[in-house]
This record gives sequence, structure tokens and C-alpha cells, in this order.
Amino acid sequence: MEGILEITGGVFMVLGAVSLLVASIGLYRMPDFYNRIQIGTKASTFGASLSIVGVALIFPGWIPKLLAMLLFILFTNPISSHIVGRTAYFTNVPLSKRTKVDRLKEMSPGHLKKVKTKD
Amino acid sequence: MLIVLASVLGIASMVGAYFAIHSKSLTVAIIATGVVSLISSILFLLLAAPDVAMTEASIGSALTSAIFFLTLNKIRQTNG
Amino acid sequence: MGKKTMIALITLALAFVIYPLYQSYNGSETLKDVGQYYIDNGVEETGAQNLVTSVVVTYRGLDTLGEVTILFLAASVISFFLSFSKNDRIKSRSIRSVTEILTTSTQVLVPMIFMFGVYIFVNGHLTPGGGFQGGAVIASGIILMFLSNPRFKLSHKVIQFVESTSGIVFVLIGAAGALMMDGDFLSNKIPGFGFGEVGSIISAGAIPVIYTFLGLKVGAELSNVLGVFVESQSEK
Amino acid sequence: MVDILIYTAMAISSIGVLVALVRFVKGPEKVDRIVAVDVISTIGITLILILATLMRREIYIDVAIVYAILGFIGVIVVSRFIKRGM
Repeated sequence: MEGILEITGGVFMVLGAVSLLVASIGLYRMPDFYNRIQIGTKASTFGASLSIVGVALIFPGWIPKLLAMLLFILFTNPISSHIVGRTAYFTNVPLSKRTKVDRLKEMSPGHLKKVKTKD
Repeated sequence: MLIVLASVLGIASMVGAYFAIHSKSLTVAIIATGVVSLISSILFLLLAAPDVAMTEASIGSALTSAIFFLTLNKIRQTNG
Repeated sequence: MGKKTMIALITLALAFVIYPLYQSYNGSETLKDVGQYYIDNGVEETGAQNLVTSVVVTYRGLDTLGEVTILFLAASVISFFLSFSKNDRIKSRSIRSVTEILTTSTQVLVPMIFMFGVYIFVNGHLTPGGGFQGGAVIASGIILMFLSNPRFKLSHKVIQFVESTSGIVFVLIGAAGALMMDGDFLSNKIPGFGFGEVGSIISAGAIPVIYTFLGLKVGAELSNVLGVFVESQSEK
Repeated sequence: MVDILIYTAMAISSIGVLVALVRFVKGPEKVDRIVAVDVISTIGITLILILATLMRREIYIDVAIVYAILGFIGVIVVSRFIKRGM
């Protein structure tokens, strides 16, 4: 009854929702803040983008607004995660104990206080 | 089906409101206010009131928390 | 322990009292007289596709004028009281480092935010937006400018000019409707502004014009509040 | 058929809100809570989009655009405050 385009759009929306759920589960299960922020930002941005693509397939007339929305999400999510990550590092939020490499400390050892690790 | 979404959002809103009232840190309280604002915006949309939802979105997403934090900062500076 | 138990008991009792009310509630299927009148005649009389806008701007325009007045009074009082602690701001607002990413992205995003705010209040008669929402979006753009550029200062002369001019124009348009077309105060029937076709951007008489000035006024007021707040902060 | 898929997406997304809320409740640091709020706001944008698709109203997307463009300002304000005051 419905076109193949609409079914594809629905499948895209479900995939986007699954990606958002993965973002939430990762936010819950990751060991320290820095891992949480990377999965939270990447997976949620990906999920929102997939959902927008799905809606665009279902209603092609909405594409201008959806394009603007996709642009805004792709612009703003990385900025906020960048700022939050920097804030966390400079307020000594502990890294995970399994952290192997800390490039920011290597690059500027004198300016930073020692960031503690925890398990 | 929509009532399930409304219930889930209502539970989330109640959790946020509890944190906004009972949290020891004022910063966490203001962040929780942001959660309540977002969820109430979705609930307004669910009740087919897009005008109210848009007002809530534009006021609650940035403006409220900015003014709260500016005030909090000023209070802390005044009290030393 | 005792206090919390009491609170839980009182809440339960309240739920017990309220539950029959919830059970017996059945929402009325028909509208009241006023709502029915708006739905029947709103589109023909105002030409606005969004009925809420026609109610807010035209039928209940006086309420909107009152809201704008309240906002203006609040902004004035905040400016008045915060100006006492503004004297040593030049040396006290220390310049702090801002990351390159935030600065660059602000230069891209702030024009977009302003444009989106203008879109919201110009399209007030078609989409669920309006002057207040658009003004709040513009003020959020001002916050972003404050955050990204520590040296940024609002020009108070420009703010005052925009705010007072748009307030005066708002009232003048309202008076023009009453005087020229002998309609009511703040009606949208004004010579020179046709109703156009319902659903197009140039329609609904004076509603887009009124909403434009309303958005500028609200945006200027909220930006002024933010600017005064930021200037009165003193660094430790 | 499409409606069933959209309802499924809605259900999965609302479970996502609850799981992210657990991190908000637990979060040992303030920044953890901020990230939880960020994720919740992205899921909320998607929920608004799903509601717009279900009710077939294009104008609902405007609300989602407002959140997409303004949601990060709140996060930046909070993190700036935590770092060293406003």
C-alpha cells in the first residue's frame, strides 16, 4: 500500500532510535567521563541524523527545514562536547585507570596539574 | 501508545524536578531545571500546543540557565 | 522519619481524594462560545493561518501590550538595581582564554541564530512562533556572543533605540487601526496592508509587522538584561 | 506499516531517555550530568521529530530546530560556570 520509500524511511527512523539507545547505554556503562562523552556525542548525533534522513524519505516536502535542522545538529553537538570535555579535563575529573595515552598532558606538561586516575 | 510516551516523559520530568528541589549542589539543581524544561516542552507538543512548546523551548534552553548562573555567580561573589 | 511518613501519608490521602475527580472527568466535546467564534470567524476576519496568533495579536492585543509593558518594567528594574555594582567593571572583568573552536563556530552560528529568530517572528502568522519566541532566540544569540568573546560589549544606545522605537511603532500601528479604519484598537486592518492569500507570507494584514516590532523589542529587552548582568559580574 | 515503524522508533527512543536519566541520577561528577542532559536533549529533538511525523504537521519541526540550535548554549554556560565562574 505504501511506497518503498516510506518503508525505507521508517526503517531509517528505527535505526536512528536504536543508535540513540546505544548512546544512552554507552553513557550508562562506560567506565569514565571521557569515554562517556565520546559515545554520548557521536552515537546521539548519528542517531539524530539517521532519524532526520528517515523523515526526509517519508515526507519529501519537508526537506528544507530538515536540512536546516541537520546542519544545526551537526554544527552544535561537537562544540558542546568539546567545551564539556575541556572543562572536565581542566577541573581534574579523573581518567580511567586503563588509560594508556594522555596526549594533552604530554603536549603541555608544565601548564597542567596532574590528573588523577581511578578505577 | 502515546500515553506510554507521556508516562515515560512524566516519570523523567518528576526525577528532574526532584533533583531540582533536593539536590545539595545548586549547579546540579539548575541543570535539572533544564531537563524539566525540555521534557515539558515535548509534553506540550504532545498536547498539541506548539506555540507554548516553542515558547518553553526558546526560553528554557539557554536563557533561563544563563540568567540563573549569572545570578548564582553574583551571589557567591557578594557573599565572599 | 516521622516527617517523611507524614508527607507520604498526606500525599496518599490527597491522591485518594483526587482520584474520583479524575475518574469522573470527561472533557467537554464542544467548544465554548468564544472559542467557537474564533474558529468560525478567525480566518476570515484576520487572515492569519495560525489562529493562536490572531487571538494573541488581534483579538487579545491589549493583553500582549500589557505583557510587553511588564517585560519592560522588569528589565528597567533589573538595570536600575544592577547599575549600582557596575562602577569598577572595566578593570574587574578579566580577560580569560576562549578556545579557538568556540570563537570560530560563534562567528558562523550567531548570524544563523539571528536569522532564525527573524524567521520565527516574521512567520508568526504561519508557524507556531511569534515575537516573544523570536526575541528569546535573538537574546540566546547574544549569550553566545558574550560567552565566546570576553571583550564583547553591548552598545546601550543601540539597544535603547531599538527598544523604544519598536515599542512606539507597536502602539502607533494599534492606534492607526482604531483611527483610520474605525476598527478597534490593535486590530490588524490597516490601510496599505492587504490580507493577501491565507498561507502566504504577505498576508494577515498588520500581524507580521506588529510581530516584527514585538520581536525586536523583546529581543532588545532580554539582551539588555543579560548585558547588565554580565557587566555587573566582578572577577575574584 | 510506516506507523508501526515510527511507533517502534518512539518506544526505543523513550527507553533511551530513561537510560540516560539513570546516568543523570548517578553521575558522580557534575560534568557527567551535563553530558546526560546533552544526550537527553538530542533524544528529545528526535522525539519531537517523531511526533511531527506521527501527527503529519510540518510546523512542529520548528520547535525541534529551536532545540537543535539553542540546546548547546545551555551546556556551554554550565561548563563555563563550573570551570571558573562566569
